[in-house]
Formats: sequence, C-alpha cells, structure tokens
Amino acid sequence: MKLVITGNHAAAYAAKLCRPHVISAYPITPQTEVVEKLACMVADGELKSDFIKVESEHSAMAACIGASAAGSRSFTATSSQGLALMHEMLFWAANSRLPIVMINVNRAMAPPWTVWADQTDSLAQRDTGWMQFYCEDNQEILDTVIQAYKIAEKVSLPAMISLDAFFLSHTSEAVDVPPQADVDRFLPEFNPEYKLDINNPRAFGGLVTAEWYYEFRYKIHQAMQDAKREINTVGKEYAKSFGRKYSLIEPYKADDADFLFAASGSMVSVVRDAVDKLRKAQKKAGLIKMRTFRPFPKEELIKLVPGAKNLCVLDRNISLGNEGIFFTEIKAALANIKAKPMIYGFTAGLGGREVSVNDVMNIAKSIETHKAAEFNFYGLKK
Amino acid sequence: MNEIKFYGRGGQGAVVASIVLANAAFKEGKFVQAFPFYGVERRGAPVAAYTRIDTKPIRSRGQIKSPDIAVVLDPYLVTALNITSALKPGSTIVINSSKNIISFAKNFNVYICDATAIAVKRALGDRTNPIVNTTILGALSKATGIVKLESIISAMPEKVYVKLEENIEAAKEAYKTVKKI
Amino acid sequence: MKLTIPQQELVYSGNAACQGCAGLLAMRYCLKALGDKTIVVVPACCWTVLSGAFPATAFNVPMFHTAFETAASCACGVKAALRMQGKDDINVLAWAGDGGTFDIGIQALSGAAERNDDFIYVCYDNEAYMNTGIQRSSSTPYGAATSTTPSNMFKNEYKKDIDSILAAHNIPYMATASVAYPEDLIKKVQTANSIRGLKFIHIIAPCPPGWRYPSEKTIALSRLAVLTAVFPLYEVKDGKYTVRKTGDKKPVAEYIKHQGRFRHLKKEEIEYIQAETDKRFELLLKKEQLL
Amino acid sequence: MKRQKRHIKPSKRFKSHKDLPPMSVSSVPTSVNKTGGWRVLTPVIDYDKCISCMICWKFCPEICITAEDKPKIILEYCKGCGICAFECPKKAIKMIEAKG
Repeated sequence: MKLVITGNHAAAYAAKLCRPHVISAYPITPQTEVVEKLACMVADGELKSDFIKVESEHSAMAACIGASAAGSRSFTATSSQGLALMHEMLFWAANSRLPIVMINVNRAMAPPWTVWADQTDSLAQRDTGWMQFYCEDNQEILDTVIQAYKIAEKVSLPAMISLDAFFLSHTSEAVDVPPQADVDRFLPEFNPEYKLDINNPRAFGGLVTAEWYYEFRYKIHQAMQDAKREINTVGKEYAKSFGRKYSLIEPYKADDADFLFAASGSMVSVVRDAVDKLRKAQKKAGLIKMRTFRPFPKEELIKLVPGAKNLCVLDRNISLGNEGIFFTEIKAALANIKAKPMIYGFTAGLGGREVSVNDVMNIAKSIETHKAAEFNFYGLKK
Repeated sequence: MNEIKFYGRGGQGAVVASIVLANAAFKEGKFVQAFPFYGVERRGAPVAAYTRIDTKPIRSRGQIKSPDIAVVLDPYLVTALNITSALKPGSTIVINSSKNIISFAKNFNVYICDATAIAVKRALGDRTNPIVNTTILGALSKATGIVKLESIISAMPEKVYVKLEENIEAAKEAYKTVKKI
Repeated sequence: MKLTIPQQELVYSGNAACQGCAGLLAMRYCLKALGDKTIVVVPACCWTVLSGAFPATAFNVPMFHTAFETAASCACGVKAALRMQGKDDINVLAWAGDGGTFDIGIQALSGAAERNDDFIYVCYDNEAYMNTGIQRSSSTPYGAATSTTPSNMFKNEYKKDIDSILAAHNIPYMATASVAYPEDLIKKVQTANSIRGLKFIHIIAPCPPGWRYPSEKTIALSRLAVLTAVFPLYEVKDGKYTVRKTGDKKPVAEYIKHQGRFRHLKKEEIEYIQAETDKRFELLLKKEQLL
Repeated sequence: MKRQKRHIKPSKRFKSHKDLPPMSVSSVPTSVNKTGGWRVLTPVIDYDKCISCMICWKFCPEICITAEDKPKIILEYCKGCGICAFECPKKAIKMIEAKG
C-alpha cells in the first residue's frame, strides 16, 4: 500500500519487512526516526526482533557482528560521526563475511557541528569491504534495503545504504510499501553455511600469517566482483516481484547524449529535470545515475560513456587535497578507453547546501562556454 | 654479505643476540641490519631472529631464506625445525649443545658449545629458561670470525641491562670452549 | 580416583600458551563448569593468539574472535541471536583480559551490565597487557614494573577497583575467583550460569613472564593472592556480599617476594601496599555485614 | 581423556585461495602441534610416592596429565612448567634436566 512517509520511515518499514532477528543501533541526528519507528514496531508486537539499545555505534556494529556470526539476520542505522566511530567494526564485519545491512544517513563530518547532507562520511569508508548504495528517493531506500539483504546474503558481504540527510531522511513522499507475504517470498530465510554452531565447534577469525592473508583478501574482492552480477540479477527479480527495476547504474536519456552528467543521491532527481530542460533546448544531454559505489560499476560505465563529448561528474563530497570522490573514481575507470569524453568534476552542496535545477544548468553552461576548469567548487562564495 | 639466522625459543634471547651482533659489526664499520621474525612469541615457542652484515649499504629486507650462518640456541630445534634444509652447503652452524647432534656434518662447518652450562653457571636466566644469547655470540665470534670478541663485548651494554659482567665472562668462556666437529 | 572437578576437557593441548599460564587454566576450568553447549567470544588478548593460528583452534567449542573493545557488545549480539533462534539454552561466554575489561572494553561492558544482557563475562586478569609485551594497564597493581612503567618509575596508581564498578551496576551476580581454588571457581561459574542477566567473574591469573617468577609457582601465587587478601575471594548475589574466609591474612610481602615485577620496592612501599590491602579488605568485610 | 583425532598438519591442507573458507575458520585441534619440544625440564612421577590424589592432573594447564588410576604425563605436550612437581603434596614428581 502507498504511504506518504519520510526516508527514515521508509528505511524502518523496509527493515521490518526483512524480519531481522536482531536490531542494534544508537541514535544520531538525522537517523533517529529510523530507530524510534523500529522501537515502536517492536513494542507494538508488529516486529519480532530483539532491539539492543547499545551505548555507542561501535557497540552497535559489534552486536550486529555477534548476531550475524551466530546465524541471525541483523540490522542497524547510523550517520556521519557514528559511522566514523564504527570504522574499525566495518572492517570486522566485511572481513568476517557477515551480510549485515545498515542504513547510513549521509551527513557532513564535524567540526564545525552540522547535521546536513554530505556524502564524505560514507565515501570515507570505501575501502572497508562494504557494498555501498546511494538512494535517489524514499522508494529507492525501501526497495534497496530489501534487495540488499538478498544480495549481501548471496555474496556474504555487508551492505551500506546511504540516503541524504533531510533531503530524504526527513522529507515525506509517497512510497509503495509491499505486503509482508510478497517480501517473504522474495527474500529467502537467512541460513548461512558458516556460523557459530555448537554441533560444529569452529573458531572464526583466528590468526593468519602472510602465508594466507593475501588469499583471504582476494576472496573478498572476488565476492565484490560477484556482487556486480548479483546487484543486477536481484534488481531484475525485484522488478518481477514489485514492478520496480534496479541495477548498478541507471542511464537516463544517455544513448545519444553528447553531454552526460554523472550524479548520486537525491541530487539525481534535480539533474533529471536539468536534462529534460536541456533536451527541450535541443541539447543532447543525458544522465548516468551512480547507484552503486562499491562494487564500482566500471564495466557498465565504459559501455555507457563513448559517444559523449563531455562528462560532468557532480559530487556532494570532497576528498581534501584531491577532488570529488566519484569524479576521481569515474576518471580512473575510464582512463584506458579510447573514445573518452572530456571529464569535468563539480563539488556542490556540501553541508546540506541546496543544488537546484538552475545550478545544474549553470554548471552545464560553464562547460559549454569553456569557463569550467577540470575540477570546480560550484557555488563557492568567492 | 653475511646472513645470520638465530634459532631459539621465546625467552632465550635470540632477538637480543641478533641486535648485539649487529651492534658489534656496526662498531667495526660494517653496514648492519637486525630483525626478529614476528610471529607467536611465547616463552618456549620457536622464535627466529636475523642479522645481515655487509661492507656496503644493505637494501634487501625481510626473512633470510637460506642463511650462510645458523646459530641454534636450543639443540632440540635442529631436528624440530629441520634447520639444515634451509642452509646452503658449506655454511656454518653454531649450536648450543654439549655433544654433536648433526648426523651429516660433512657438508657444513658445525661448531658446538655448551652455552646452557656456561649461562646457568652464572645464573643467566633461570633453570627452566636459561638465557644463552650473549654466551653463544662468543662461540659465533670464534667459529666464524665475522666480528671480534671485543666488538661483541663493547656492544653488549646497549642491550644487556642486567648481570653485564656475567654475560661478558660467559661470552669469553664460550669463545674459548667452542669446538669444531 | 575421585576427581573434585568435572573430568570433561574442552580445551586442546598443543596451544601456544606460555609455560605455567594461569589464563589457560582459567579457561580450562570455566569450560568444565559450562560444558560444551557454550559459545565463547574473545577480544584481543593473550587468548587471541594462544588459541591457535588458522586453521588450528584450542577450543572444542565454537568461538568468535572480536575487536578489543567489543567482548561485551559482541557477546550481547550472539546471545540475542540465539534467543531469537529459540536456542536460549546455549551459554554465551565473553572471555577478556584485564586490558579488554578495565580499559578499552569497559564502555561496552557497562552498556551490557546496564541492559542486564544475558551472558557471562569473565575477565582473566594477568594485570598488564601481556600479549603485547607486558605494558601497564589500569589493572596493574601499585608498585609493579612493566615495560611502560619501568622499575625506576613503577606504576604509581592503585589497581582499578573494577569489581565495585560492576557491583554499582546492580548486576544479579558477580564473583572473584582464583585458579588455585578450582572447585570454588567452577561453583561460581555454575552459579552464574543458573542466573539470567549479566554475570561478571573476575579471575586473578598470574603470568610467569609478566610478573617475572618461575613458571612452577603459578598456583602458589594464585593462592597467596587470596591468602594475603590482595585478591580476596567473594561473591555478590543480588547485592549481597559473601566473602570466603581463609583464616589470618598472610603478610603481603609473602606474595610480593616471589615476583620480579616488585623486586625494586623499598620497605615503606611494601608497607603502603600492606596498609592499602588491609583497608580495602576491611571495607569488603563491612560490605558483607551491611549489605 | 578421549584420544584427540589425528589431523593433517595445518600447512598441508590448502593449495590456493579456492581451497580456503570465506574467512579464517579453524577446526583442526591444536593437538596437532606437539609442544613437548618447549621443555627444558621434564617431570618424572615416582609412583611409589604417588597416592593418585590427581592434584597434578587438576593444576596442569596443558591438560597433559591423564586422569587414570595412576596419573601419566603425556610428554608430547608437556611444556615443562613445573607446576605439577611444585604442587604435588607427596613430592612424588621431580623435574629432571632432559627432554625425557
């Protein structure tokens, strides 16, 4: 049934539909409504789950790890400072091959204190071995949580689903919430081969020397490669069951485009409007929505890009001392292809600053009029 | 370049031995490098330590696959770790042992010295865990000549903080009593 | 031949513990008490390494290696999962050293205690960061030399009173134990296992290389710690203190003289330790009468 | 004590990443590692003095003294810590200077 709900509540409904045995979370603006809603669902008996109200995000992830290692599906949610505090345990979860699913509300890193949108918190976790999804709207949040459990449990890797602070977390919009029975059919029981089992006493995570550590890392990398296939497969299955198709990246009017945008998060909707506007003005503009950041969709990107003259990458993040993070990764992915567009990077909207259709139009114009540098701080009060 | 591997057990001082040896060679103007193999150091568990000595700057790091000199602080390790399999023919083995325990000594220069007796006589370490590192260095100096006994003695204070005199005497006695088989 | 403790062994020989390790004995006894329907969670500590490198394990029960701060939080997750799977009869044992309990893991432990999560948390306390080479922890006793408090600047702070901190959380059961009294230790672990909620057991675990004594004296020192009241044995069940009476206290010097980590102490420093020990033991006995 | 199962020496079990479990999962008992070589001193029981009180079995950290009528020391694993000799009420165990 369709409900007008915030991104946070969409995440809570999605978590509930996936029937996690264990939820373990610590409150942090702007994620609090996720945990509050789940707490009420448990209290009202709507959700049979053990909600551990831990004393910190570090313990939130540690408890999820314990639960998942014991063979139970587990869920948590956090943001910025909390995600940073979890950093050690993010490696622990991924290296232990535990398919934990986590909501991360993209929020800028303090100080100065801020609670508004910025992707640097999650992108800074790119090497921890977690799959990373970036959602455009509240429907996608709900849909991606459900798909993430199926993907994660197939490849035995955890998944982090990011949504923009306030633009999505606290913005209400219509979301189709599927019936529990349909999700139960879509999402098989979590029954891992490797788990803490008293009938099969094994030790998990014991010391490994240089003799085998390298190979264990390769196996995780292989799982990430498998995830590229699984994300598309599960995205198609999701379309069959729920009518909405998803994939690693999603082109929009990109086939004949000579001017391509690449963007992620809630900003993508604004870029769709800009593309439509440019198309009306007879300009062949198109968009590549970067839905997945890890595993990085290099092969899909290479297929979509040739033919375009200009590629403009929008980042609501910055890797200080370098440039926008999607910008760097996209350039790297395309480094060795022949028909390569000129690639421009634009950081915009840090700390929750709005990015409007006009802003995107200005960006496009600055490229056409050759005013844009290779990497630009759009909207900076100079 | 000389590549020396010390075979010992946790607590016997193999790591300190590798450093004192490096210091000694350094005092003779050589380029040196000393490092332990970091694994599960537990009192009693097998431990390896390495020293490289050269006349020019040493650029390679990491474990020494086939040392030209092996120093064995615990005789039991010779068989337990199959030490000779890693040694090039013609290399030298100095063993803390009162009797020869290498059956095919012919393709190696094998020296033995009862370092445990020398050390325990001077209460270096305790009965369950004699510390033989400085003693065996005395034997190594005589057996290989890669460093003078005086250099070892002058290098000791930097790493030997307790019973310095007894350690020096033990090294001297080992220097005198080491025998080639 | 009558055994005074259960015969079942759930730890394997061939582990990498140092000669005379009390931490190894403590685990042997705890698993005797709990039996094979037990899952162990171990953070960074000596047991991380001594329990064997991949693919070997010294445990004959399932166990999970976790990060240093997370013994309590990870164990809490394991127990929650088991309960949701209808396997609430499986014991969960969080097994940490003093560093992982007194210092880096105290926040997670306090959270679990406040929530009264249902598992047993055992701290085997060898009074310093032994696995990393004997650095000082807040559990290191006053006067002790470690690699970070050398003898000319020995540890100046008294041992952190972790037991009172846990008792202040009003957990249902807490006890101290020593490997010199295995029957007492096993009875306390079994008592703890019969109670719902967060149970804390603090085991003194002398360490030959860390305390600098010959390995044969591990049991003797585990006994002297109790007889000198440096580490009195007692239980706190629903707030009620029960102290084990061991006759007249032996002088602290009896305990200290065997240990190289105290060799540098002057007479008045040992007297200070004796006075502090007496004062704290008096306080403990008062708690027994009052509470 | 039930015989610990014989297992292939750990290092021989894996050839490539394909043989590895997804993460470090250990099931080989550490009893494949014979720690007897760690000893400098070896305990020897004088069965004339031994009264089978099993205190040596009780206090052995390595679980390498058998709980039978007469305790026996499994030298494959004994690290020579000396606890049994030190704690034996009848002084029936001597630590001798040999691997035994």
